[in-house]
Amino acid sequence: MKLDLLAILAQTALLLLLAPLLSGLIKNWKAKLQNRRGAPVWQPYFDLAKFLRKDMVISEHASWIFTATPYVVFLTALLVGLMVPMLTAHAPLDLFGGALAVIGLLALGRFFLALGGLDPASAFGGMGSSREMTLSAIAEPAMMLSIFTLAITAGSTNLSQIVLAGQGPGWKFLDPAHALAFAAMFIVLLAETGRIPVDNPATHLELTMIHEAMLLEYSGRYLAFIEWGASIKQLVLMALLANIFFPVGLAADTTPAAVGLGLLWFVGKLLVLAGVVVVVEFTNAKLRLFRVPDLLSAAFILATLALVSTFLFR
Amino acid sequence: MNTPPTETSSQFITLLASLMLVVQLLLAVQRMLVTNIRLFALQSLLLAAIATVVACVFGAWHVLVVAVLTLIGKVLFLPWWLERLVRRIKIGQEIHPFVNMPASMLICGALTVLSYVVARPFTSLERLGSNTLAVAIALLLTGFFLMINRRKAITQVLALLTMENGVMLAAIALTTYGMPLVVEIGIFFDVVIAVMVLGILVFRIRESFDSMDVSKLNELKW
Amino acid sequence: MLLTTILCVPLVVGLLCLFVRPRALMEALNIAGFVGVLVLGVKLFHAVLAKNGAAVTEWNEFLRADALSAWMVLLISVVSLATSLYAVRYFRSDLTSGIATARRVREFYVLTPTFATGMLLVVLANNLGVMWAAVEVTALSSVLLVALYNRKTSLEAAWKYVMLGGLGLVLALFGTIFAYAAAISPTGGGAHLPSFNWSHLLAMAPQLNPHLITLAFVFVLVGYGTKAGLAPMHTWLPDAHSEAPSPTSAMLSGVSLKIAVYALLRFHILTTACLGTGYSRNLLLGFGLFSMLLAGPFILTQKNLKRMLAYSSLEHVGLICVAVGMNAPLTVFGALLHMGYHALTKPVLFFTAGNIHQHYHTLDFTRIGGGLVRTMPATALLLGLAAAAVSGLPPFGLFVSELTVLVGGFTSGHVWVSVVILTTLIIVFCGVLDKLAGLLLGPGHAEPPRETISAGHIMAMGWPLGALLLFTAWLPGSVRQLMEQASGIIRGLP
Amino acid sequence: MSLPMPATLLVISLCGYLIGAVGSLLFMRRERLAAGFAFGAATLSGLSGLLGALFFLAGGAGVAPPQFELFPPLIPYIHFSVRLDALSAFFLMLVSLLGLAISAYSLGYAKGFFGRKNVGVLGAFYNALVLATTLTVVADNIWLFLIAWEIMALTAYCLVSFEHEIVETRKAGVLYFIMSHIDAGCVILGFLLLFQASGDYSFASLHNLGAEMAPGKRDAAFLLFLLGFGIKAGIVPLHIWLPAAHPVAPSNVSAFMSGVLIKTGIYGLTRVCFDFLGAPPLWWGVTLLTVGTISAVLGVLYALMEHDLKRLLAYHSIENIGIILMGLGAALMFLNTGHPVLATFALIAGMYHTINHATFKGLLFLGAGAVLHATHTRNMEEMGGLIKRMPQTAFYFLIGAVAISALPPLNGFVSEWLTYQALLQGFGTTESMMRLIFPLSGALLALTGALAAACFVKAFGITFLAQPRSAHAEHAHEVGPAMRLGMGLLAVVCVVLGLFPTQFVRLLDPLTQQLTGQQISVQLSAANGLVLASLSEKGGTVSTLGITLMAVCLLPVPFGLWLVFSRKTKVRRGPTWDCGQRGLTPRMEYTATGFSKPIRMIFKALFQPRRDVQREYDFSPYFATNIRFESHVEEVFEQRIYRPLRILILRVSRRIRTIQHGSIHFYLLYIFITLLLLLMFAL
Repeated sequence: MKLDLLAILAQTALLLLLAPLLSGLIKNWKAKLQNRRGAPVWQPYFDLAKFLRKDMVISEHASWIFTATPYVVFLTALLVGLMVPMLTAHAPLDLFGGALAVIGLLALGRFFLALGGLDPASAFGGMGSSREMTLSAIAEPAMMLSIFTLAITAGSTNLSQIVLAGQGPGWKFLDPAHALAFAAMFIVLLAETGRIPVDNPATHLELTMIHEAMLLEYSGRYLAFIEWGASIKQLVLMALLANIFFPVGLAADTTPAAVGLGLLWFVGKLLVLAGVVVVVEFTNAKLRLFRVPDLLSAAFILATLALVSTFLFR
Repeated sequence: MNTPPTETSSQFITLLASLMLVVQLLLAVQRMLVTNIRLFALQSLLLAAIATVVACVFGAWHVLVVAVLTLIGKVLFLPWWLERLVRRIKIGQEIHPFVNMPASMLICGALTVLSYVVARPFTSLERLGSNTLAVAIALLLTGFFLMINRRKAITQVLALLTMENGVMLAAIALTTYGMPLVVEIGIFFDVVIAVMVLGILVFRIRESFDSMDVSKLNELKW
Repeated sequence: MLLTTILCVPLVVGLLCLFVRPRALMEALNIAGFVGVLVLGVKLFHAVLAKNGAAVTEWNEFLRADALSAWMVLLISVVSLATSLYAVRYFRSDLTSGIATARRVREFYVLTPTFATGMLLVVLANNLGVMWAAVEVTALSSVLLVALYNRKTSLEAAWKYVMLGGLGLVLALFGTIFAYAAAISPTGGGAHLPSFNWSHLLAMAPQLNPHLITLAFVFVLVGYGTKAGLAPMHTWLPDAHSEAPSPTSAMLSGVSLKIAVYALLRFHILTTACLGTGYSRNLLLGFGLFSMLLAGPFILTQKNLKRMLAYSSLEHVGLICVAVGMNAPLTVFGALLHMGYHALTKPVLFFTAGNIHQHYHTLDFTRIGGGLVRTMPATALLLGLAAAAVSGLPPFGLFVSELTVLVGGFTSGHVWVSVVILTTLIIVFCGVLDKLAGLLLGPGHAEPPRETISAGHIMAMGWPLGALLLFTAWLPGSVRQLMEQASGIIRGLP
Repeated sequence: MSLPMPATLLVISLCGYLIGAVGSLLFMRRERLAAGFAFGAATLSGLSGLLGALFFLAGGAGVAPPQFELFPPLIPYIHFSVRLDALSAFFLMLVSLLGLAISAYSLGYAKGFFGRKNVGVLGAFYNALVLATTLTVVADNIWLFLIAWEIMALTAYCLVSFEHEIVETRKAGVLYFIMSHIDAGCVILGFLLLFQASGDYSFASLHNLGAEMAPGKRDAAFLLFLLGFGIKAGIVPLHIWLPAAHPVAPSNVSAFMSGVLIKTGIYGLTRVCFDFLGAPPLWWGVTLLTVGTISAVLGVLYALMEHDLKRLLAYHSIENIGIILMGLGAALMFLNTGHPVLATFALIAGMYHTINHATFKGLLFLGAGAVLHATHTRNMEEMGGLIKRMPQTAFYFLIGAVAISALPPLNGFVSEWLTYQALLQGFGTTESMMRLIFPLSGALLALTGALAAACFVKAFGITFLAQPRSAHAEHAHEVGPAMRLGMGLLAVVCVVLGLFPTQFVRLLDPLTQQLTGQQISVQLSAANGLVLASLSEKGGTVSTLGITLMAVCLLPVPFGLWLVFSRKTKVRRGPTWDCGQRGLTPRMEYTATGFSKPIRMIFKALFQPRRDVQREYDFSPYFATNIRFESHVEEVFEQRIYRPLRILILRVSRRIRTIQHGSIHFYLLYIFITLLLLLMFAL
């Protein structure tokens, strides 16, 4: 095997650049739907730039865990991004890990984020960590099951292999297993990216927040890294959803033309998906915290059904 | 010497054995302590008589030794010693069995029947009398029942001794000549010593508990 | 004259103790006597081995020692020696605290050799009647020992012991007479008295009257079974064991029960040889299993240390009977091995119980309240070790013997019996562990102060455990040979 | 007698433990010497054993297992023979590795007992325990195995009860010993069934015996071994001794018990299922897999409810044993369906997780011990802020926490990855309904992993981060060098096992060759050993080392951003935001109980939490002057099975006991009735 240095660099750049845009886009569209003008789609870039230039205040109770967390979150998000096929069917770091590594790395980021929330001795941080870990404990198996459904069909856990298998003859989305798994995965996406109805990314209302509660003590460049990491994670998850369930348009080779076409397809799919997310956010209210597990359990059950149906309809 | 038992002697022995059983039944219903002891003496006397008859009829002279030992030990010495004990501990004229008199009679009857059933396969083996073995087993079982039914320590000892009588009767009945002399003497002395040990204990119990009622000895459990 | 000497040594010691004054002399006499018996026992052991299957006899076969007897003689001598060594400190301490009087102590030193003589006679007598008389001697001497303290409870225990034991002996006598009668009838009632010797009866076993032998075995089973503490005739056992002075408890539990089992075994061999069926075997198996099963609940709910130990003895006697009842080479061998190992373990347990009683003046678990490792470290250590041994934990030999029995049971088709044995062993273990953990461990109270015990006394108490460990790690080939011969005798092999 | 090198090292190790035990007792009066001698000897012995095992395993599959007798036989049929085959060597490696690290740690840890407890006894029992455990895994004879097995239980009991002044400890010890005696009983019965078929006590004669046994007996033997070894391993619902006994033992012993002792159950199961019984029916594998899955999920759920640090870790042992059993169960199922290569793969997953769990659980318990040593409490609610006071311990604990949460790139991730792959591959192996069990187990494994992560966020966060919650935690100090050495050693092993899986898997070749006849380490390695592949590159690959290296390569991105944008920014230390109140107190921090509350709510049906709120108020219930809140979670098995059973047994016993109620007349009556019955029926 050989590591395609160019591909790595390109995809890293893509992740770094596209992720804030996607966040901005979703925010903007949401505002539009709510009859507001909303911030411009470039706003996240400005925010990041500003955070990076700001001085930092670090809690006197915090330890090195607090310091390490932003880097871990940022790097795991990037690493995950390099493992997910985006423009080409072959992800740059495909060989270093497939679906399981993706889930594992995301969990590692979350692990540190939760520790970072606990570190400054604030009750909010603890609350956020507790909720985050609880919800992810249910979301993660659902995600894993829905990926398993695809992995079993493809006979591999490597995402590229899954994509390649999906690109094979036959339009698989009509397969009930796929549909159910997609539904489950979509719910997981909402939960993992902190979207309504699970979490409200726009609020700082103390009692309802989850993700934001963990970040409360972060400022300056650490906040930038974490926010950036979060938006990369959002991009990666959406890419995952878009590419492994709808593996059309991914470039089979690395000729510029194919990659360009892949980029177009990719952006198109992301826009559609972002639209769906915005619509969901717009039409739903945030759930009570103890109702959220019901939603996630529904995802879990959908994923299980997906799995059972691969068994039944094969 | 291998003379077959004569009809008369055999009948005589059967009669004596039956008398022993009757005495046993009397013991079962008798409540007076001293009378009980004397009844036991009478029973032992009957046993000694049987032994004498056997010794005379068959010329088995060492059985006579058994008879003499029984006479000295069980007819004379033990009753005397026990009566002395009763006098010394001063109580126990009345005894209250667990099962009332008619019921005890009934049970003793049933046990006697059982003994006959048990002894039936062995009647052919008996040399003496026709039912001696059955009587012996009946003595054993009714003696056992007496032991269970009586509260006073001394009556329990007496019951044990009547069982012993049953055993001796069985020994004579089954083996004609009794057992080897060493064994007989050994058994005899053991029994005497046993009774004396029992007497010592009874005396100590009387001192410690102010009572001879063994049903009150229920401190130790589980 | 080896057998006679073995019998005479303790008897003479007992008689001498009647007359000597100083206590130290009595102690020394006892110890010396039992050392002598042990030495003679080892000599007998070699003599029997040298006979290569035949028996050592004396007095025209009046005394007879085969491998089984020799094995029992060894057990008796070891336990008696352990007892006499322990008794020194025990009674000195009793005397200083005024619990026992000098007269009582003398009684002990006279009766214990008598007790031992009785037991030795049981195993050495060839004549079944004499054997019976000897069992009676052991019963009577031990009754007086049980009643030694003259407390209310000890009198009660003695009374129950003597009444139930006496009753059992009467029944056993009845059975013995039947066995004798069974021997007479085939000879046609000749003028000559048939020999009442066991070896003689065994030789003519096929001609014995099977009905009478069956009847005899029933009576002997109930009779000697009472003495051996087989359930449901065992009821005297916990009382007597708990109320006797601890040295006596050790003798009772360590060998006396096994002596009764031995007597039972002699009849079992005879019955099997005569009937040629598993009649007596199955009865032994049934009673043994019942004893084992019954011990469990009592141990689980026990409140008194010595009673718990007594029920443990019940269980072990049951195990021995079951093992003999299964009648496979391994099980019988295991049973004999188990007798030996148990005889080395149980006395130590009772010795420690004696120490605890003298220290706390009670054996009630709740009243002692635990913490023995603090207040009496040496005793607690020995108790813990011995309890581990008696529960069948390695590295102690009872694990080996129990597992041998189980293996034998499995390979001889008694799978379910083995499962029941194992289950009861586990239940008993749970009970013992629960009680002893409460007794030994814990913070303990400030009162009473720590025990003072010299190293010599610890040795005197604990040496059987050392012997147990030694013989677990290394079982001399000659001992194994002896046990194999004995197991051959029990299984009726020529 | 000339022995090959591994055997010599093994003998040295065994003798070393023995010398350590004896010496420790001899020097009992001088505790410093005793501790140094005992644990020093154990450390060296552990090293020797580890080297021996490694030498043997590194020799590859072709090396004949060395075999020798420890003592002459006791009775001709009782041999004490030892054989170091690959399976034994693997577990010897595990025992010795943990023995080495824990003994080194104990050199420091024992100081905590000086002047308080008898360290000589601790050292002696500890050495005896390690010795017995070592013997258990290398025994080649039923007798030696059972003897070592029982001695292991006995010594472990003594160690659990070491601090017996506390009631809880005594109770836990008794419970442990009772359970392990039941387990010994089951194991004995199982071996008796095997012996019945083989007629020989040596393990060699038991090899592949299952084919010759009647199916009923074979199944009975399997169930008995499952019960017996299952109790030792702590599978649900036989686990109840584990969360009771592990916390109360001295921490080095807890580490050994959780790391090694329960693995002997796994050793037994592996030995029996793969070596002795052979050719398993499908339901064996299904049973193991199901039991494993249930243990994993329930273990971690109960762990989440704990705020006692060591109990929490103990429950995680149950979880991890479950994960190991999932691998073994899958392997059995593959053997049945005729996929030896896949079976080997699943077996490797199980074995890998076995050693991983040993290392990280050992590490975590040592860390917990260090915390206990420093704060004198096991209650997490009284800890906090320790990362500043004991930085090294915190770091090691964090490594353990990351590893046990199966997060990349540490070893827990690798073995769980292997397990996932095995489960996923299993889907295609059979057409029966049973194949559904694989992905479902996989999903539950995912649930387990996620919950474990939540639990260790709690464990690490509440223990080490934020402000100290009590004076104990406030005044804690870093532990001594010996203890840090022990933890550091295991932490390094965790990292190495995580980063170099393909190299480690090669050591397992002799083992798999022995048990399934396959060697697949080559198929598991891709890209010159950089990448771990699931049998082929197409099936799925992962490279922890690659991920780590890549992460290092990506580091310039954030640092570059820092350099470009934030060179001039300043970092200020300030108080945590307190909503404008007057400072935060530790009482305002999130507690361990609070942290897991959402999970308690979600799994309410399982936990059935009892809460008890008492309010005191003056005039209106809305203005309470005093509120007392209590909440309990009780284990459902304890509550529904064990306690009723115990009560039932005691009640029946009391009922039976009444037959001996003191009246001599009744006693006589019993004999009378016995006699009559015998006369009537037995004649």
